[in-house]
Amino acid sequence: MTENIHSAPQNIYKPAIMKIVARHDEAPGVRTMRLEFQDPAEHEQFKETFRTGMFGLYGIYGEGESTFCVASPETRKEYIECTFRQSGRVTSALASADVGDLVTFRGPYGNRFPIEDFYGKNLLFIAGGIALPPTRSVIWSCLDQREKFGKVTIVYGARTVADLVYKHELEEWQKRDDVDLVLAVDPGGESPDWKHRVGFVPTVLEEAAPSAENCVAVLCGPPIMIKFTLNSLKKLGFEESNVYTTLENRMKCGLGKCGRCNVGSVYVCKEGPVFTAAEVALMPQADL
Amino acid sequence: MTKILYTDKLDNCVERWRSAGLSVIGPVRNANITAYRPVGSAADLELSQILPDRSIKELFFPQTEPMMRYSIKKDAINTEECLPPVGPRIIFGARPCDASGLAIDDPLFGWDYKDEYWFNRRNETVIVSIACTKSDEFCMCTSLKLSPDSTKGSDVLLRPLESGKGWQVEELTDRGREAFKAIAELLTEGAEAAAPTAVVAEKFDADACSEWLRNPENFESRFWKEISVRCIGCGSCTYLCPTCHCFDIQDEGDTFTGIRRKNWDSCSFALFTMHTSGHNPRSTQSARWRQRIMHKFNYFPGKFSANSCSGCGRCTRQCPVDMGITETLQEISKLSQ
Amino acid sequence: MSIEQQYRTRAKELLSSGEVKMVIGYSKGSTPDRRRPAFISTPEDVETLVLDGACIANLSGYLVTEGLLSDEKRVAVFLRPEGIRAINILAAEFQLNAAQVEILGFNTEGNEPTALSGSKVDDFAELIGTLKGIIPDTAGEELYKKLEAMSPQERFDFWQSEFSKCIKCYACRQACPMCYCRRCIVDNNQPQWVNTSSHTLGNFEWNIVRAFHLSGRCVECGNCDRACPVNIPLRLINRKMAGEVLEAFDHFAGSSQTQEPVMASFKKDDTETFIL
Amino acid sequence: MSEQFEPEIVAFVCTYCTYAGADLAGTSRLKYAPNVRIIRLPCTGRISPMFILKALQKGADGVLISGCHPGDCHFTHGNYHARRRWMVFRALLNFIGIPPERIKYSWISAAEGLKFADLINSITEDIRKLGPFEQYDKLIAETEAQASL
Repeated sequence: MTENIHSAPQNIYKPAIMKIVARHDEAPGVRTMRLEFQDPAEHEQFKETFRTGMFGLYGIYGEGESTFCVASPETRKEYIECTFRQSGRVTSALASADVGDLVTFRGPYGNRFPIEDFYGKNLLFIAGGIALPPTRSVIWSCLDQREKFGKVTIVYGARTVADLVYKHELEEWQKRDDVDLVLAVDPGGESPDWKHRVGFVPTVLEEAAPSAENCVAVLCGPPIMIKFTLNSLKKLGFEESNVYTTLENRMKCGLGKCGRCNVGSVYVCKEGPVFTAAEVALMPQADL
Repeated sequence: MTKILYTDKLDNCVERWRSAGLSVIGPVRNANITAYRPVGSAADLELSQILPDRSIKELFFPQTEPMMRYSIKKDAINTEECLPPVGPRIIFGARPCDASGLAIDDPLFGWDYKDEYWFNRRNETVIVSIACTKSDEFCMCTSLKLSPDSTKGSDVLLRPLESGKGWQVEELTDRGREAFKAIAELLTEGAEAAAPTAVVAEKFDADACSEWLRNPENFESRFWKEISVRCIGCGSCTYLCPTCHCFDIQDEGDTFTGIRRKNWDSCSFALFTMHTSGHNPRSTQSARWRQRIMHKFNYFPGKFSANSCSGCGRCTRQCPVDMGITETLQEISKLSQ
Repeated sequence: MSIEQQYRTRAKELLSSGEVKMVIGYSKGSTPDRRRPAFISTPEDVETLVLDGACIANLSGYLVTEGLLSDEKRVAVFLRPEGIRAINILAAEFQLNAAQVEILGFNTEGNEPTALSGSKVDDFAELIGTLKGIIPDTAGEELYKKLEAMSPQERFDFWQSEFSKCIKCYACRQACPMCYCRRCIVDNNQPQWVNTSSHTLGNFEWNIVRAFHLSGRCVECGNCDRACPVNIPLRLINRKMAGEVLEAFDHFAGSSQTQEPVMASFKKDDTETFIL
Repeated sequence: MSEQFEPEIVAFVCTYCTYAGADLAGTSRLKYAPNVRIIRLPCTGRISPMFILKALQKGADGVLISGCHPGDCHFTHGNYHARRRWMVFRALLNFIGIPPERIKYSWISAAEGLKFADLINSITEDIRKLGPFEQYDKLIAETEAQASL
């Protein structure tokens, strides 16, 4: 070895300890937790680095770590909120943790939504099911500085009425005059008193037909939804470079080392998770 | 005139190094397998094998290592880091391919975030490589712009003498010079000729392969299915590879105390990329083999400017179904013509 | 005509007539003494098939490749007697329909392959019957006897030194035709019965579980043993278990395609001398 | 005076027979060695060999597996299947080098409270004679230690 490589002073794998200060059930099996840092220095570091779109590794010692986005906006850095579906070993353990319990957190990692670039533009948010949390981080980051943006449209769909997450916030957005919220559930998922639309997100989006003029779209959802919604956006006249999305891959380190999140040459954990549709189009589609 | 280390002085060298506080590591044969292991004396060293069965990476990136210990009490979680034991060591008798494998992985482990578990060991280790005078049909360093006497990653390179009685010493780094100071008086100045290095035929054109791999059209080529049809999806190629660096993080223990570990993991396992939802981005063995080749010869060089392969050939040597990088790249070479 | 040529001709006929969609056999490997699995689906490629004393891998595991037999078409495969037994087990465990498998049976004595007559698994029933109780090959016999004579503690020490080499690459599992589970017990993490880490304790657990799951199912083809990159003598454990099952339950794995799996069946008068 | 070694024994028992038998021993006020921790399972057929391995790994000195007599299984033949499994597993452990004497098997019906108490006493004595199970200690120590290289 010709040059001496000095180690960083801090162990990159050591997580911060967080306390659960609130938790809330969003939908069957889906829960939101609000976490607070226990170490002020770590909190300071988080405040300095966190921007909307970044993700973290949430964990319970003894079970492991699990990757999901930070669902709270960059305008509210006093805490971290995350929303997850209980599906595996770690998320089951997280789901059984109560207010006051301690969990671990590593992050924030990855890149971010370039919100400054959105100033003065109309915003279109499209999300499906459990993919609202990453979108929500951007939505609030923008709504907290509402004056800097043009028209805001949110299109959100889920399989059934019960599967809609952030129901309180949906109500809040519904009431605001400066937000255009379009809600939909898949056919068959509506309840008798459902007053909103019934249909799949791409169809609902085409019906709502937001203008592509001076507009940026943020699109999050399962791969199949993304695929069809992108077609709809194209029909509406959106440029691929104006459509942002986040990729969620399996990760263990979040630091660009463990090698499992790669899509083509892209390390999702370091170069992502936020990509424009144009960037995603360049990746090998089969590996997505 | 060059410095020469005679074989009969080797035992003394090991002793000197050990008394200077270095732990001495070298190829050792035990229970039907040769691996880099600590040695007590020169007699433990097995230097005649073409290369050890297991790669050198496990000295820096062990198959399983504790990262931290946790203990959980009612209202506190205590994390105790288990950074690797810091202590100087010298690896005697590494093969140039193994040594260069380490240098290839340095940028990956140091990319923005520095992995202390890797670098603490790297910074404490002197690597003394011995140029190869023997090779087998699986060796392919020359196809990767390396050679049986390449210096990449080594602190000292030894070239076997024609007489077989010792080695010419080529000190390459300060670290190497420092380690050889301790044995300076055991070295002899001489003009004895070095034995010719092994002839390793060039098996494929790595540049042409990389170019073929970079062409997006070839990503969906039928070639990938055909070349990997017999792959059984075990991890032996990746685990024996000196440059494969993928890992898993696993917790072992109970609700109150336990250990978080860093374990080898392999891109050839189906579960490697499996999402909780059941969606698997690389759901077929051919997609996983394609990822391995693409990663080594397209993605990795794109980011870290070197192929993630040092040509040791262990993947092919040990493959249960006789697959490996050599064959795949040979086929790609043919396709790219 | 050499047996190799004879089987090439047969493979060609099978493919040309459309009787099988694929022939799984052996072709030349990367060195003169290596053979590699070959998947032939056109009559022209049949010439690349090789059959000689170096063809020892059990190819039956490829038959349970996802989707291979789901189109109801037939596949021909080169098999030694162990491989034929493996087909019986896979059929008995409902992993494949034996009628879809055309067997190109052969055996290797010394360096020369000999043909086994028959094409369906049932054609080989008599042959398999004669193999019962016979150790298919004598590799490691000496070590096996030595191990049997040891005290438990000595055996433990032996296996400790062997398993400490294990790197958990799962080549033994992947190479085994009987390890067809979509999700292996080590891949389940709720609960995590087997530590995924490859420290010696985790390696012990893994190898015990592997051997247990193969008890009464292993045909001793030696695929695991040959696949192991760190040379753990895995076949010794499997041989022990095969012997145990034969002795205790008179069960010779893979005798027929209707044979009940030994761990999924019982006799009311099974031995129970050890039960208090 | 050196203290007598008190073995820790884990008992995996079926709920219909042995557990009821243990209950009977209790309600009959029979005294037996307090070294056994009972884990109740629906049937001996549910007792995976993994349970035994885990118990040994977590520090048990002995393991007892017990269920209904042949023919008495609540699920008609769970114990027949279990019997085959134990037979094979015993041989496997023996070949790997874990002494089979540390793992005991028994049939105890709901009516055999006395047999349960006697059995617990006798296996506790047996295991006490064998001493603590230390074979795994070195392995466990290895998992706790720093990676040795």
